[in-house]
Amino acid sequence: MTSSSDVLLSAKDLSVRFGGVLAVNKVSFDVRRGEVFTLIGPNGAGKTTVFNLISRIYTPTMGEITWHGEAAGPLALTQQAPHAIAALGIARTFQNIELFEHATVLHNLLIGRHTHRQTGFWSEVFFTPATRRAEVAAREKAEQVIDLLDLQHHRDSMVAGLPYGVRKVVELARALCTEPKLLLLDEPSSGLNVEETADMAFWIQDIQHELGVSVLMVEHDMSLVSKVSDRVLAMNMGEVLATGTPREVQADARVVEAYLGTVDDVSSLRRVA
Amino acid sequence: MTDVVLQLLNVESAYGPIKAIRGVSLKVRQGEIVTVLGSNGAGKTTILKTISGIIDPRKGSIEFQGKDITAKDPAHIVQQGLSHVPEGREVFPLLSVKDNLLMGAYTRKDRDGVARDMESVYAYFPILRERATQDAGLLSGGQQQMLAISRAIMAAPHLILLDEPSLGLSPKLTKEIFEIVVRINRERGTTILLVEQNANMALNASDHGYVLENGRIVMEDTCERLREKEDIKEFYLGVKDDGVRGERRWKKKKTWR
Amino acid sequence: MRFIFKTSYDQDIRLARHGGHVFWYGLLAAFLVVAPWAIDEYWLAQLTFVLIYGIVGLGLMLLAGFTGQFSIGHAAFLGAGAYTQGVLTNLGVPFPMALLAAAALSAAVGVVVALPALRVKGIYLGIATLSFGFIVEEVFARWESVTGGNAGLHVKPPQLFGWSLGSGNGFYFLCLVVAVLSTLGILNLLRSPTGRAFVAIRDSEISAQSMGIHLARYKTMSFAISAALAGLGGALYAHKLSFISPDQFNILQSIDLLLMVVIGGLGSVHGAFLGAIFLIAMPQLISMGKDWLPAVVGQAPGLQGLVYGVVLIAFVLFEPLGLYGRWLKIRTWLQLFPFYRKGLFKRQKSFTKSDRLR
Amino acid sequence: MQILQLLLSGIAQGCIYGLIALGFVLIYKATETVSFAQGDLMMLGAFGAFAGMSLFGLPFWLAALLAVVAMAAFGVLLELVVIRPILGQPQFSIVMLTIGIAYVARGLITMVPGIGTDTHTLPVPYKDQIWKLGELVVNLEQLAIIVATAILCALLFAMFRYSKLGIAMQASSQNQLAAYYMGIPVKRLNGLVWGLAAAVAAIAGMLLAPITFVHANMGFIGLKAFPAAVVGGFGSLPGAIVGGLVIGIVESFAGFYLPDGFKDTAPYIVVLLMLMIKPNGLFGEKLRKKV
Amino acid sequence: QQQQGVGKDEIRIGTIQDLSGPLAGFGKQARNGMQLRVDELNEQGSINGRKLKLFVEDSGYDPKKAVLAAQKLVNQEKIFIMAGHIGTAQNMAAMPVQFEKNIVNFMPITAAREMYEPLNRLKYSFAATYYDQIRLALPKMIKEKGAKKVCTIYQDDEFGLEVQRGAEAGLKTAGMELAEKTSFKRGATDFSSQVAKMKAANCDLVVLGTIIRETIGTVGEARKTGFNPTFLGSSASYTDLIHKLGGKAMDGIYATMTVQNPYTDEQSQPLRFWANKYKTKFNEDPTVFSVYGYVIIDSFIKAAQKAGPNLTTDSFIKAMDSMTFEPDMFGSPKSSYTATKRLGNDQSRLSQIKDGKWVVVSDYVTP
Ligand SMILES: Nc1ncnc2c1ncn2[C@@H]1O[C@H](COP(=O)(O)OP(=O)(O)OP(=O)(O)O)[C@@H](O)[C@H]1O
Ligand SMILES: Nc1ncnc2c1ncn2[C@@H]1O[C@H](COP(=O)(O)OP(=O)(O)OP(=O)(O)O)[C@@H](O)[C@H]1O
Ligand SMILES: [Mg+2]
Ligand SMILES: [Mg+2]
Repeated sequence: MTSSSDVLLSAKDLSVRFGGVLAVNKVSFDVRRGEVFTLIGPNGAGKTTVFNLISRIYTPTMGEITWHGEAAGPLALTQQAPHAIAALGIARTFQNIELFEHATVLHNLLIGRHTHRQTGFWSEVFFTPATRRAEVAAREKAEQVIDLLDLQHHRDSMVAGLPYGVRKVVELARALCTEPKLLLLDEPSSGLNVEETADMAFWIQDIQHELGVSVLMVEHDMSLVSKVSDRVLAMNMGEVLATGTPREVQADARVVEAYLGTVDDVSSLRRVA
Repeated sequence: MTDVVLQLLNVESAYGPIKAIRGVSLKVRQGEIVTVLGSNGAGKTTILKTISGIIDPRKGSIEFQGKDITAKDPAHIVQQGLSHVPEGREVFPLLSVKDNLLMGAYTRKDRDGVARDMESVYAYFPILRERATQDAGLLSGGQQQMLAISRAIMAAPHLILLDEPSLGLSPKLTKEIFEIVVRINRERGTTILLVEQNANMALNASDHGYVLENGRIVMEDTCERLREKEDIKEFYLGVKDDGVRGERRWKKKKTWR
Repeated sequence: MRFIFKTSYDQDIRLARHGGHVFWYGLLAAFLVVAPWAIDEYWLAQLTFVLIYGIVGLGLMLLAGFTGQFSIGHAAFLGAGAYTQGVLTNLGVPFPMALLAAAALSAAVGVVVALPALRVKGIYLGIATLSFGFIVEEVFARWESVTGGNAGLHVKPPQLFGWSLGSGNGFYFLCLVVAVLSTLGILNLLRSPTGRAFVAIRDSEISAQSMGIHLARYKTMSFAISAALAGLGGALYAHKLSFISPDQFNILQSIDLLLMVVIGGLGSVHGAFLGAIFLIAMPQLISMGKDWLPAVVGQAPGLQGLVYGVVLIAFVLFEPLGLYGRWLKIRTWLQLFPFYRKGLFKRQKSFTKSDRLR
Repeated sequence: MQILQLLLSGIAQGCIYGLIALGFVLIYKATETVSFAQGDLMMLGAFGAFAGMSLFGLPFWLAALLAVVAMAAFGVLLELVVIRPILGQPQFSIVMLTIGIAYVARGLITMVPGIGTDTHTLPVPYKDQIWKLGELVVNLEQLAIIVATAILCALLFAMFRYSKLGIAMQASSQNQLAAYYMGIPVKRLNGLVWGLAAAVAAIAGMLLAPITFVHANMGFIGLKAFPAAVVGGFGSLPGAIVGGLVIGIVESFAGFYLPDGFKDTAPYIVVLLMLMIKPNGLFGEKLRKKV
Repeated sequence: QQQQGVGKDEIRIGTIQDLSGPLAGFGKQARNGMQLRVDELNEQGSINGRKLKLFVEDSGYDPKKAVLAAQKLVNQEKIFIMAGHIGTAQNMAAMPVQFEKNIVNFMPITAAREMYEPLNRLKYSFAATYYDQIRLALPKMIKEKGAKKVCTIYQDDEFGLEVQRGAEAGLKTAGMELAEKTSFKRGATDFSSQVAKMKAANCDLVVLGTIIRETIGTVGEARKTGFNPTFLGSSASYTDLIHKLGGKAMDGIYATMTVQNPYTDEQSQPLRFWANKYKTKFNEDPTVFSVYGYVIIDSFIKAAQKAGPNLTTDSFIKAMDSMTFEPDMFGSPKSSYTATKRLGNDQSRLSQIKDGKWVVVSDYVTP
């Protein structure tokens, strides 16, 4: 058992229904401080929906999400406004990439600094020295993230013209700029090749160990999952199939049946000469 | 040679001042599966977009089934029997799944054939049948990907361009997709040009492969031989869990330049 | 071609990026200061109008170009400012106070408009603002005890420290000062978190929200600032025309304002003023050109509307980025000279996606 | 009795709004642009029929048919010349284009010597005829509008719901790129849509002519059709009709029972209320992006 | 100092018309009328050796454009006088520009009281205001028809309000009050609820603060629903379009007028001659606005002649302030100006549509 002070975010009996589809059904899990917790599951299992529930894009039909990141004690996330989530220290990336297309990479990262804004409206209008200092500070922070994720080349490029893989990284960078306590990553490696996926793995490890950020991740690439996750939760049709270490979950027969299949055997693809 | 379905000669495309592909030439023969590998931003998507007329090339020519289709209207090119599964799904978000599939068959006149193909894609992806009346925009990422692939199948084309079909699909489904691709190729003789990050699957399923770097083709061979090359192993195949790279953070320089 | 090596973050933040900027804007400032003596009265009057409409355009630009919220009822804010100014001035309120009140009241009206606007987008927002415009116009016409109703309202010339600013030069400088201050304010805002929040909302509401941006607050703020600037412009407009009536703030005025920012170039501060120049100069150019045409065409009523429409269409077709976009191209061309490549500005094929899902 | 008569004239007026709103919705559904030129296309259509009847002395039905065909051709041409070149640019550009087209149409008509600046009547065969149902007076001109609106609405509805063409139109408005990938001739369909919209506008113009007369500014009535379309939900054809009726009836009753000034602002007040209660209108689907 | 706009052999007259806005039709007719008289003068002679030159600007009925147009005419074209500027708000906005340069606002085409009130030495106005027209005509109509309940429907703008106020003032003299008043917005096409309201109030005389389409719309709707009171309009509804467009249903309505509509088959020979001359020149039938334009220039010519060879603003004002214009072929009444009376006359006649044509039915109505 884990002591409750270890838990950063806990979901209890989460359910949400869209018309006839029960997208998430009584899902409970805890994300502990400092861990990488991964959701896996077949397509349409409800993984993204869980993210959307946490970031308050949807409201659960039933269940609770509790946030333990505040010194003041646990907080019911379901009571929070959507824009308040980031301020609590929960940042996310999107499965389909939702960047600010008509802005540069740097600009995107600076928007990520929004929750740390200290200047008031009028001091911005007059651009007081304090505002100037705050701006410089924001840029410094953004540059740190740029350095961490090797985005120097793209700093001043418009997002609209970036290749898919780079955008994925920019999204991660933007989320990091909010200095989160919990980072939600929706399929961080999709669209990346093996080499880039390896980079992503290192970054996630750095984020976990050096920045001390907990990560909740949805991912299909099992090599990445096993490399970085501390614990894995497998879902299917909105319900929890199994929880445990990556190895345990991958060994679960039901997970293999619903999700993994016989991946390693590629002989079926080969053409018989 | 008459059995060349698609031929690119010295094609060069750019986004404004940025050249994305430079002098790409490639050939796809009848009944083949050809794959294009390449890292991020290499220009794979750009090649496919140039073929289907979404981007007009600056230089070079593209021939499909012996006809010049360079810079033609995309709708016209598709009508020649070429179908493109785009990067990023691109479903019609406010149409039902079924209408999306019907739009896939827009260029076809044979109602029976369309109905039959509809049944077969439903058989490939039963979830689509389940969600036939739901708006496609509300499907999960992977479900939309299935829809996008099915839509291309519905067109019953001679040539399918597949841009990262496994994007966002579960491991099991990824393999199934490749099995379906191979099946379509074998059963219907459909020629396929495949762009894929999952090089392991792609190299196993394909006959011929090209490697693209920075907009240039740097290697071309049969897949069997490509699979054996050191660089390919290092950069694209990676192999299981800890991979070739293992805990090594630095990258090896590619040797084909 | 100019390359700038940045050595400090501050360099990124500064308004004038390099010496060239300082030089050219200095030149512009110098011209604007000596203008009353350099150009004749008629052109000065035009320039005054350009400044007034530039201020209004600045507001609409912030709303439409940067926050992505289109208003087809902006004349209502212009009117609110104009009437506030008119009524207060006639009551003897000192000019600066009246001006501030005009801006404040318009901002308040802006906040009210933002209420329905928070929940709707795209065409729905357009129609909501349009409706609001109609209702406000009706209020101007019906609230006779204050606005003088349809009979209109005379506005006394502005007085500043016992010094009448009603005449050409004084009033011109007044407009110039207000315009310069508003522009600086907006530029400052745009390089600070508030401005970035606006741009974020324009590009993706969902991710703006997930970055912690309070959509309702920033949209309301955008409406309020935009309305306040329109109100300022309206106040000056009231003095310039010295007579205001409800039908000056009708839908056609609103459409004119929208056209102004579009033709100027959505999403650029320059665009607001370039658009204003266009809006004011166009009718003059047309009436000058008239004499060159055969009488059947030149003297025919409706010519003005026709030319206006044709020019608008031509702009959208050939320069969707507006006057500012054209200027950028010319500048790049000059900088690259003689290395300009032909395909540089060739338009890409591009494809639209549903705006309904944003 | 009084109430019935008010209701009746509200319905009749509402159908006018609905008929124009139908044109908006048609364009919107198929291209996702809002056409500010619809009112002026209507004006051109009415002038077309007027020209046919007065200048060439054609009988009404022939002139009407010719006007519709001519306007359809004009719509196709318009698409070809001004809209196609910027197809794919942000929708807002096309909205601006339609404003430009509206100016040009109005300007051109005004320039026609001896005709453009004047107001004309369209001598339709059913002009000024009325039916009396007891004390109720039914205007034949208005009845024609009601009937035509119903038929047009049904036809367009069927097209969008059931025909491949109609679905393809919607598809290309939702995702042009994907439409191209599917081999949908987006440009040709777009031309068709504008042709269709112009034809609908011409029909509306001719039906309206007996009531509003034919003049260069008759298109401004379109401004009241916007609220109608929004109340109904902008993407819905039946919504356009229902929205039109709501606006028409509210206007009629507001004019009678409320103080002066409310009749003209009532539609706009209704719209604002509607947007606060039901932001997507009566029939508009609630859309939300799935991320 | 040299007088602006008066050269050795020319006098520059400026006018601002609506050539692209809602009143483009009227604007064009007024311009043509002015041009006709200018050309006549230039062909036949001169004013003390000076020819006339007319500068026309388009305001599109937009006060902002009117200001700019006035700026242009006054400061760029250096006009001597502004004549026949159309529109109330447009005049209000343009006048300060003119007055700053001592330019007379001569007979603007708008019947608003502000065109001569408050008194300004640079303002001259010529036609009876809508207010006066109705104020004087209404009591007479009430007496003639024995009306018990008077209602009004008016356009919701300054023009309509003037009519409505005129009606109220007229009723006051008859010791009555408006039984019902309804309004509509410019450009309205549906008058059913207004008519229903007036019908419900049992009105037997309706004062029309309407222009053309609204007049026809209102009267037509009333006739259809079996509501047949006496209709009385102002000179704004006195145009041939009413019967041309409205057809038989318009028969019987009354309107006040200051000049007669110049039918090309007119009884009076000079008027018929004039109308045909206009038609030949501009290829369209003249209207009352053509007459306004013509009369304005005609009056200017007379006053300028009188001012003598040394034409300046002051000498022109001096001449105007003792001018009397005799009734002309258009049937306008005698009018006169002094230093304090800047409205030529406040009288109008009544006419009625009979068999699809306006017919004069009364002499000038005097209080
Ligand atoms: N807003 C919605 N309306 C209706 N159905 C929805 C909505 N959002 C999600 N769904 C449905 O809920 C189910 C779960 O979707 P979700 O996006 O969470 O899947 P996922 O696990 O992220 O799958 P993938 O790996 O393919 O992204 C899907 O069947 C989807 O169709
Ligand atoms: N719309 C655009 N505007 C400007 N540059 C672009 C645009 N799209 C792509 N590029 C550039 O073209 C190059 C090739 O991009 P492309 O999308 O073809 O790469 P890719 O090989 O498909 O990459 P990925 O694996 O990430 O999908 C990249 O360097 C990218 O920056
Ligand atoms: Mg998902
Ligand atoms: Mg790609």
